[in-house]
Amino acid sequence: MQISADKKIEMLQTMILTRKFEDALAELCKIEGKIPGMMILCTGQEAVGSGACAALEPLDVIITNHRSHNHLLAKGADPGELMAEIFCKSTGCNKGKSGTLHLAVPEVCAPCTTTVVGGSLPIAVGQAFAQQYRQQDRVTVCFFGDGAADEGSFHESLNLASLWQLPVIFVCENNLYAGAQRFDEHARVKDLAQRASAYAMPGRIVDGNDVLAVYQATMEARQSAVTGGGPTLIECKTYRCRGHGETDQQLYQPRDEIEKWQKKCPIPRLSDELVSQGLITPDGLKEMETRAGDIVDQAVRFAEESPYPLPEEALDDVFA
Amino acid sequence: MQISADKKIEMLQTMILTRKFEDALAELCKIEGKIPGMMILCTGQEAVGSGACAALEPLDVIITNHRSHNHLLAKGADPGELMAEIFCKSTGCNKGKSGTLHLAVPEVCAPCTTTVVGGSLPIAVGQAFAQQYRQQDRVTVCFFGDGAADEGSFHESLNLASLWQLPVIFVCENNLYAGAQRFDEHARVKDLAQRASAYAMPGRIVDGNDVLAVYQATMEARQSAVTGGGPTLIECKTYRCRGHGETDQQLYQPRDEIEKWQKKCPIPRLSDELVSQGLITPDGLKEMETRAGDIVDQAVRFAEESPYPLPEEALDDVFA
Amino acid sequence: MQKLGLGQAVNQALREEMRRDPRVFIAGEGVGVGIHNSPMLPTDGLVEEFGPGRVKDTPVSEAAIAGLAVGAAEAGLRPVVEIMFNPFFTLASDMIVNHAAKLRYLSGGKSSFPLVVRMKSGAGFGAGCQHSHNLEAWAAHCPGLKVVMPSTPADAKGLLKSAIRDENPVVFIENMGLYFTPGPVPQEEYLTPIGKADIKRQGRDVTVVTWSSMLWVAFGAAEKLAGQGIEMEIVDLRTLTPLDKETILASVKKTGRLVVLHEATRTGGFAGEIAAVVMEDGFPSLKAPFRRVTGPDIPVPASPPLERFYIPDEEQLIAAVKEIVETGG
Amino acid sequence: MQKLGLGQAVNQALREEMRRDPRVFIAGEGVGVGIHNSPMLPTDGLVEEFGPGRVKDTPVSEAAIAGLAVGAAEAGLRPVVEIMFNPFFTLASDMIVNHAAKLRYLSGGKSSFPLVVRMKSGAGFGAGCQHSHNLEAWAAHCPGLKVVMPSTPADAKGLLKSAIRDENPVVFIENMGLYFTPGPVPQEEYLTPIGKADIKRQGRDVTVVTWSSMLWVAFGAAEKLAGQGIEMEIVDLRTLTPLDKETILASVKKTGRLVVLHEATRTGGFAGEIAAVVMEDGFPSLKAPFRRVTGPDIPVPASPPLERFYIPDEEQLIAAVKEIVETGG
Ligand SMILES: Cc1ncc(C[n+]2csc(CCOP(=O)(O)OP(=O)(O)O)c2C)c(N)n1
Ligand SMILES: Cc1ncc(C[n+]2csc(CCOP(=O)(O)OP(=O)(O)O)c2C)c(N)n1
Ligand SMILES: [Mg+2]
Ligand SMILES: [Mg+2]
Repeated sequence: MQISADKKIEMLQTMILTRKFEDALAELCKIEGKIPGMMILCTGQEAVGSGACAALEPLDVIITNHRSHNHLLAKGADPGELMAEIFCKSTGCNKGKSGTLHLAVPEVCAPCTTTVVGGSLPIAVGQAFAQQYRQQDRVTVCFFGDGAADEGSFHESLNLASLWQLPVIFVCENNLYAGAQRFDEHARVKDLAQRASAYAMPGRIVDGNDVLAVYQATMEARQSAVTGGGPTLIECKTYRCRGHGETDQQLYQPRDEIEKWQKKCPIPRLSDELVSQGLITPDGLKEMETRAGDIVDQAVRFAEESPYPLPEEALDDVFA
Repeated sequence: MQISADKKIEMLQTMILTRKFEDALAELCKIEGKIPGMMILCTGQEAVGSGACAALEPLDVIITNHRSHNHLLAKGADPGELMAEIFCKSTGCNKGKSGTLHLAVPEVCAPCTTTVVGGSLPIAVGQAFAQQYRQQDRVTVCFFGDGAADEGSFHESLNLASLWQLPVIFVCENNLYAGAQRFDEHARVKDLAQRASAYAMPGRIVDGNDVLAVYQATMEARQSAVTGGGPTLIECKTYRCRGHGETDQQLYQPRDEIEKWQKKCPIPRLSDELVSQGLITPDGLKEMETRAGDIVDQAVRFAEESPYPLPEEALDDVFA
Repeated sequence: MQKLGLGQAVNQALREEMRRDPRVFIAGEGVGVGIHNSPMLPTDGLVEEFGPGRVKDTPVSEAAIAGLAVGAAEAGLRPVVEIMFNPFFTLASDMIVNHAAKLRYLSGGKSSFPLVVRMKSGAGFGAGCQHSHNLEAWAAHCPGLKVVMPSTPADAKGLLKSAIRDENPVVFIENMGLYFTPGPVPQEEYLTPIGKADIKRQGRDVTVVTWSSMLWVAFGAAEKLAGQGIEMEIVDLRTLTPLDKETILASVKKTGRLVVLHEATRTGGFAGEIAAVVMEDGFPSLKAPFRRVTGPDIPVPASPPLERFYIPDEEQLIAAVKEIVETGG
Repeated sequence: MQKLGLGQAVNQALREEMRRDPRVFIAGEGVGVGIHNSPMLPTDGLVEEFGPGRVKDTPVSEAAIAGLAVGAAEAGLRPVVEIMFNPFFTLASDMIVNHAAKLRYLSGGKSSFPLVVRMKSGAGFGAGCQHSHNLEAWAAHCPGLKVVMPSTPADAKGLLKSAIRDENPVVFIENMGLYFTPGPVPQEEYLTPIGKADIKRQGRDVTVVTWSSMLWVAFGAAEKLAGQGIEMEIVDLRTLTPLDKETILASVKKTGRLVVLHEATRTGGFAGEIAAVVMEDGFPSLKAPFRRVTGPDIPVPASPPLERFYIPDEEQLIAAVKEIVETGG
């Protein structure tokens, strides 16, 4: 499959934006009282959401999990409203109700984010069922981690999706850790993609640090899904370069393992390629970084300057 | 593997006893007010429990489900106490608290029966963990149906058992139906044994109407389990010749399918073989049947003559 | 007027709503082709009328069934899913409680989850505690859920139709014992409002708040007590949440005495909520101590004498009423 | 006396019991090697002392974790398993409620299930409603379970040791906010009985029944009210089930006024049970209406001002107390 230069540049942009967005958060969250709750970042994994979402149409749906920033930015969520929500401000996309962990952006068809590990899968099945029921040419992408692949909900969801041949793409971000557990400490199977065979579903292994490979696999899965071929499980092999959250000191992650993976960072991997192919100039790249930095600066400023919600607003939005 | 004549005869006996036991129940449950609750029988599936339990040592554990009569008789439960419990009498093995659906017989290491579909699996994992923790040369056999293999608990249990290499044998009784759903209407995978590969666990397919094959597969799985080889998933392909319960008219089961499987009945299959091999005489067989009939008659008499528990006994046994 | 069992009334509600609104679909274990064939059952004949595209038989996968509803509801459909028996609510509860009930709030009001979870409940079938366990108090303790428990076929029809049209997740619990006793049900289209209790019997001496099948125990006791000059007012809650406090408080204001009757086990049951509400806002009306008539704190046993012991009955209710009518000021 | 946070007290209890009884093991997500390294946390250092054979890190599989406990307990071990946060009780609830709590009864008393399920709970961390959701009322509504919620490090140690030695399943809920405030804990071996409430402060004017972290809110309010001549008696429940009715009733008999304070949401919360018990058996003592001070009926929001609005505070308690002290007879 030929991937257009524009598409590649779009993916590079998304990855750079995510990185800048999260680098800012990594600093901001050190400041006492600045950002409530946990801070869960995806540094090094930006290729997964960026590649998968680049393969989607605007009305395709994504359902994501606690490590969601990249997925949501890639789907087109407004960085300012995301940042404000992470700051728990009233201008946040969820008026401060969700905070960093459950960011929901229905405007870009990212209507639910759940931090219950494994929770994204049954919901994605429901979304895909609605797409099939209405005979829409749309798909749902479900993001989840390697740890989530051990939850019962994974099993029930993949079985049902396969049985009904629903247009859902299960994107498993295998970053080699679930909390402090290495992948081989929580599952004996070598590849999670193997689990697809339990449901007679295609399972694919993809280099999760290669955004183009993720894009391509998602495109193919999407094509299959909208032509009645049913769901696909895509295992993206990647690595959690930071701790589970920012307070995690990563004592259980070998230093050399981290360094090895840092060298595989998906961003220079693509940008080097684009530069060497002449698809972007070094100056163009720098400009792209500057622009992303500006967007993030602006988002932070917006979040900082926004007010907190009023206490009584806590009572709103329980019922429709 | 050579199976001794005694072992074969023991298995035949168990199957015949189960059949007589359940044939009696099939009649008794038609009498209004005689037996409370549902009546769930395993006619045609007797080879599974009989073969699996014949491969076990007395201190090995079984955990079973709603279709438990064969498993429990095969493990050595007292037919009279079972029958009395099915009648909900105070002399029943559970004093009338459980009735037919949750028969628990700790005396023969069948300590819990659950009618929550899929509930037997996590509990079996816990039992096997205790066996491993105590370094006992024992195993736990977990019985469940093809329908249970779609519950989340199946997935979590097999993953954990494989991860810790627990001495548990998952015996899936694939009787082609889960309630009114044919197997291919609830799972797209051809063989449930395939699901073992999702956990890097051996998965075996066995003719579930061949008691010797079930015995042999269980022996091998047991051997593997007690020598540190971890769990095995054994899929026994069999058929539910009667309805889900006795009030089920089986409208959804094709008549010819039922008849085809009735011809594969595991009892004549083994008895014919034993007779033709001269391991038992036709008279000996008849005697065996008479003896089983007597045991069942006696069990029914015991149950019929036993009193119901007193109402206030309902308050006992909640807490230890 | 037509006479229907509660299951048939549910069936009629489902049929009418599915005819009216193509977004409504049903899903669950055996909702299409099941192991029981009886016109008294809620989903009887629906697959024949609406086809397997709208009447979805699922695998035995309660979490997926509930998740299906959550996802499809957000996407704009109107799922009505069945969790076969109330104890299996446990298996679906993460999806219902942590997701259906919370995701709207978490979205800041942007997403909604108009879905119905139907469940069968109730003791009396000799099936034991893994099939019979009344857990309405769990759902009623979850902000974001509405909890409906009809006692009559007519209410069941009108309430289920309201539930399907509600923009919020509704847990709809049907007592199986009510499936087999026909009662009058208007043929025509009507909606019974969620959140409104119904005074099923007027009386001056004591207020009995109850719901679901226990209404019929209350009726029996009321008749006997009337013969002894004690007039019971029966408040049929119908909806546990949102709770119709006004109706309860007005009744207690009139009678000065309160008994709550429910089948669920005693400790932590929803009777406590009624007691709290009345003690908070109706204290000056109260002339006598409160009484609860409930299942005892045991799992539901299988054996008939034990199970009968479990289920609250007229004698217990009569005794409780008399105690506070006689001792009360 | 040593000063420990509640997490450290839990840690000491686990250590002592694991040293005493080789049947005790612990299992859960990150109980051995975790993402947080702090001596204030309950499982800190246990894998170093007891090894990975007795301190079992599990996959993210709550049903399997709970089932592990059920099976292993029946087999004679003493499992202490952790379900990381209270909302994830949903995922373990089939195993805990339909199995741990019922299987003994179903066996006619032949099998027992001596296990402990530890859970962290409580709002105040900006983590939102999928991490913060107090569901103690669910467990307390299940016959066969005991429910323990300590408020002080000393109680936590003694109660957890009792829970581990109990022959029955115990749900043990730890408020995370209490991990970081040290309090005195006896160094030596002691057991605090399950099922006994503790009067943490004597007072004549009003009884406040509370548990877990809310005790500290009650203390704060009591001090301020004392300055205004109102003496609060604080009953720290410690155990929700079995409920110590005697202590509650004796206190209400003395004060004539009752307020229940809990962090969980209001409707269907365990305050209702206390109200019911007092209205049943302590009605003649009551001089004034009942008040509840609880979380409002909303999911726990993430934003600090919203979350503070959620958590019951001293001002709310003071207002509730004053209302009934002033208006009461
Ligand atoms: C049901 C549930 N159990 C436990 C947790 C606590 N928890 C949060 S993230 C996490 C690890 C998830 O690992 P993985 O799915 O691999 O995602 P990753 O964090 O690596 O992106 C755990 C255990 C949770 N949020 N939900
Ligand atoms: C959790 C749960 N969901 C639904 C049911 C109702 N139910 C009882 S048996 C059964 C079918 C089980 O099929 P399978 O596992 O294949 O066992 P079989 O009956 O064929 O032996 C169902 C759905 C139940 N008991 N538990
Ligand atoms: Mg991971
Ligand atoms: Mg089956």
